Amino acid sequence: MIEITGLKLRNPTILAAGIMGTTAASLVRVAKEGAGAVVTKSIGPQPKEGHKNPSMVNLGYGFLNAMGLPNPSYPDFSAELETAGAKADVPVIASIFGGNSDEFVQVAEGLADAGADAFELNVSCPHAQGYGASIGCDACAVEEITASVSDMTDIPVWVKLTPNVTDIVSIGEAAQRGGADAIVAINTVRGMAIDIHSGYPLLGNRFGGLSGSAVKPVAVKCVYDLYEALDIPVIGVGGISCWEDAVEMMMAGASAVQIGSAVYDGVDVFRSIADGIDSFLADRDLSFDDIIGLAHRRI
Amino acid sequence: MIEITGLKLRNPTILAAGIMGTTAASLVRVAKEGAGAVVTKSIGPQPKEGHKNPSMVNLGYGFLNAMGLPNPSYPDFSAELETAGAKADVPVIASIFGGNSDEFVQVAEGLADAGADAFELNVSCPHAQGYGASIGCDACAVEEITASVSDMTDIPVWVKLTPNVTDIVSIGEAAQRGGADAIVAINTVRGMAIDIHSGYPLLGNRFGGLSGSAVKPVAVKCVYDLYEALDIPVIGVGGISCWEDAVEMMMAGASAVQIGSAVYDGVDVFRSIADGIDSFLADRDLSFDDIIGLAHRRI
Amino acid sequence: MYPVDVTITEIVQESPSTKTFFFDKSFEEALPGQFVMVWIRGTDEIPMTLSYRNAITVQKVGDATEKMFELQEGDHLGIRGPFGKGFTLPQADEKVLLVAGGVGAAAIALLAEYSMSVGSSVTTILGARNADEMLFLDRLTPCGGLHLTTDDGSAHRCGFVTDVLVETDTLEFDRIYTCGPEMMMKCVFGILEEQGSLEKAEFSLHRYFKCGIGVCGACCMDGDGLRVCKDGPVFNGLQLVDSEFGKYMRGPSGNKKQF
Amino acid sequence: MYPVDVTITEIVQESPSTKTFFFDKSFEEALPGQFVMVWIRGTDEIPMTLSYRNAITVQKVGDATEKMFELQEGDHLGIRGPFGKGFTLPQADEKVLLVAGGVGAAAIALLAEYSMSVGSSVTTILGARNADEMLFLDRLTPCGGLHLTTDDGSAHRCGFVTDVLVETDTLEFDRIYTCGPEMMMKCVFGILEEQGSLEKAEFSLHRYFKCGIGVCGACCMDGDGLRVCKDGPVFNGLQLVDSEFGKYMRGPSGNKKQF
Repeated sequence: MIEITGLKLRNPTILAAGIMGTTAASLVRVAKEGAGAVVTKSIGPQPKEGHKNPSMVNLGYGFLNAMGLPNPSYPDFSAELETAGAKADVPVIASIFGGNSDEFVQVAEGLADAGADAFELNVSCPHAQGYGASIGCDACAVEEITASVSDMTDIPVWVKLTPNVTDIVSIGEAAQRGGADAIVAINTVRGMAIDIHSGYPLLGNRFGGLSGSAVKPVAVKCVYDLYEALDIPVIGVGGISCWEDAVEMMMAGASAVQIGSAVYDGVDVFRSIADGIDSFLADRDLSFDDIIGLAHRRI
Repeated sequence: MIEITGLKLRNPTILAAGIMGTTAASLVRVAKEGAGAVVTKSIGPQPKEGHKNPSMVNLGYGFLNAMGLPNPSYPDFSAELETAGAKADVPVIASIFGGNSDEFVQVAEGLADAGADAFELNVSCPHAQGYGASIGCDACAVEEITASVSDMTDIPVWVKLTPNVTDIVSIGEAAQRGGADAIVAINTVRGMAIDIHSGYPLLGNRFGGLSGSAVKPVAVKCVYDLYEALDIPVIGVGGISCWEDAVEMMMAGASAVQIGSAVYDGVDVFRSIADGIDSFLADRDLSFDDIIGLAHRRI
Repeated sequence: MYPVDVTITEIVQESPSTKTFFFDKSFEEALPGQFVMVWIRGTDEIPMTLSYRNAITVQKVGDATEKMFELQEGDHLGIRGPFGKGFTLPQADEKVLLVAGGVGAAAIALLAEYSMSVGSSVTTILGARNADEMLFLDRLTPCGGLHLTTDDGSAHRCGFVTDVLVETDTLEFDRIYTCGPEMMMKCVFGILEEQGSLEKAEFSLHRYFKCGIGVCGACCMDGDGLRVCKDGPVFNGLQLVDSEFGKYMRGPSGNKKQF
Repeated sequence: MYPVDVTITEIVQESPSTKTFFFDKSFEEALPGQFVMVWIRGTDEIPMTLSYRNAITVQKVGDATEKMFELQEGDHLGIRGPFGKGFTLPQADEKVLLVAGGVGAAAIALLAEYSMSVGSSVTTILGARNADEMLFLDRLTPCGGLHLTTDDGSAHRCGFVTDVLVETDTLEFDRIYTCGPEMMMKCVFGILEEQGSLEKAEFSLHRYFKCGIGVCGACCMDGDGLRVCKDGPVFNGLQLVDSEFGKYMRGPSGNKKQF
């Protein structure tokens, strides 16, 4: 059992936003498969169909995707969120996005009655014009959006950051100043692949975001730096596909981890990672507190 | 045969800086193994021993390294460079670094008589305090350094950029304004790994730069964006380990490619990539010009 | 896995609304019922069940398929896959019942050929809107039993595949497979449920796919949250009980679309 | 490949300046002459030749080895490898000559044990500064021929391994292997060159390594630019002709250090 921003999680594995999170049924399924908490698909003010396919490619060492924030918008999603909250036996975090702080507030208010356990602000999607990372590179915008949502809600506010910035710590500090209860790092890394048979970019959106093993070292470094600089907890995400990865991320400073692309290998990844961490701790007679941020104490 | 910034290359594969480039003997060896040009280890104003080991780790999907710019300094390296130029039958490009434009100029002047065919300015090493990327994130500094070196030399000046910035295009534009003859993109991606048995970061320097397959999509995107925005040629580097990777990078906009970590699999990688590109072009009756930037023309 | 580049070697107009595109590459490892992601470069990428190991059979239904219909022999496509869970293959001597409607005949024909090749006893019920739209009759004719229906009665029995199915004692069969429009399969489901044959039946479903590889969740079905692209597209009848099957599907934004 | 965590199970003081550290993990795939990168966490990582499949033998020469000498049984190390090119293994019935000096006996002892196990005929010339620093005598005693020297004459023959080698007809041997201080190996090289035995001789070299995996080039030797960590550390005698071998090596910054 761990507690993060007041939420009690039976284990530190959390379903990452954008993965199997569009419907209550799939959120409940992931909870049943062992996740300690689940984050919904990012929900915005208007329905969006997202980009044309191909929208995700397995590169072997990682995944490249550009979904384009497809979502039914908050009025349509509200019922799904309510059902997920009622049927999942773990906290359900609503990921939300907007083009500015008014839209973020609009979506948060629209979902307020559906009973999310926390909001996660997506200021970091690398491939949706005018949303996500176009905001997340701007410390002032991140602070304002975080403050706006924090002011209107009583539930915890997590802010998910993009690694595609010169200095992620300054963005994390902005979120903290705005009242964020936790930082989630990282969203995907800007990337692109090209089909050499035709010259066409592989993704319908031409470029997208890299996830999976390839970005784990990037995520570990971001989490390490954020842990060093911030007072609020950091939730680590990026390339975690086994319990060793999760322990590594926690040693960098993560209080909990999110798992996304690794569901490719099986939705039971949550249970196997949670069990693996438990065994690791039990074998060495360690607690979560012993390993969270351990790398900072190894000089 | 391709021509880039006035240099004639028998093929578009170039040894990347920091790889087998500390001695004339190894530069000559790489030329014999088929490289179209070779870039030296980055040379600075003072001798540096670099970071403590471990300095490079193979992660399977990429390599994490923090060498720490070890180099014998320009007075000691001058003779190596001269020998390399005399014995290698391909252009030899001197990679140089400094803490400011005066130091860059000092090194460039110090190597001036050794007969390099071009300078490559390293404003992008992600793990050397006060050097490299600490400069390369600052467009003004990049412009000033590029202008200073361009003014004092008649040979072409290439500028190697870091991907660890919010907007690589603005840095590329600064280099172009400063008089750069070509852009080299990308240096390594900031990263870190932790040994879970002990909690220690894996690298002696704690963090470092990611290279290899993992960063190829990041490099392709950077090259694509730079090609779109700049008038000078872009040389693509990052994760190229086979001819298909090289073709992909050229379709993104690279006029030539640099190869680094892939020497892990064999120094003959230059010849095999050059041959593979040749066959690809011959089979389809295409020229280099047909494929360079092709993705931009596929709408 | 970057897409494999294939060249279209032959295009067969199967019916007024359907074309089969043959490739220069055969997906020998593919199981009947698995799908490939077909990339029409510059347009879209769509999931298609293989109708042969080296071909897909396409009905013109949207932008991507319309674009496909403009392609000529010698043109190229990008193919990823095969993906997903195919049909459970029958054994020799098993009695197999196939129920196909419309372009669903594509997956069923490949399965029929496999089944006959291993010595299963195959009975097929094949339906189409009209005689012109009847697909793969030649491939299904070798089946031990073949029942044909057309909605308009332009050939064979006038009516639906379910009219034949309801007269069939499905308890006689070891395995039942169906592929076709979801409303047709819903009726098949009802009949098999009533006859107590659901657990030996497999249904090949169609949903809107984004990633196609089981990650994004766009094709998760209500009920147990099964992913059609990875846990399916072929499901056992029991997996579909109390699910969205036959009721609604979701569009690209995640919005529900009633059938 | 993250480092493997090993526990030190036993520490043997082999000589006043040398300790052997046994691990709880055995590198069964390692060839004699290959090295591992030994990570003393928080201090440094250094290349060490395996002296047993589950042990390294360390001489105190710098910060990292000094730190190692403080380690106790039960302490941990991180190990990557084995890396590099080991000795070419001898065949049964081949006549093998081993020439080892100082801590170079570590790699040679492992090779001697292998050679005897496959039935090669083994002759060893082993040298040390003095009697106390003579390493692995027990492991080398089973060799058919064993010649011992000490620089100071404190035991056995007073002199150098090369004094014995020069009296040996090296043409009689099928394979010759040497490991020890580079100045010693330089003399071995000279004698073998003169006797025309260079092409059947292998030399195990030591250089400053950074990456240890053949990428950075810090250990490239002048001459042909061979990487000691990947093309070596074991080289055929002919590979060393006209190289920096015996003349100089490079330090961490790439600066030359004369021997």
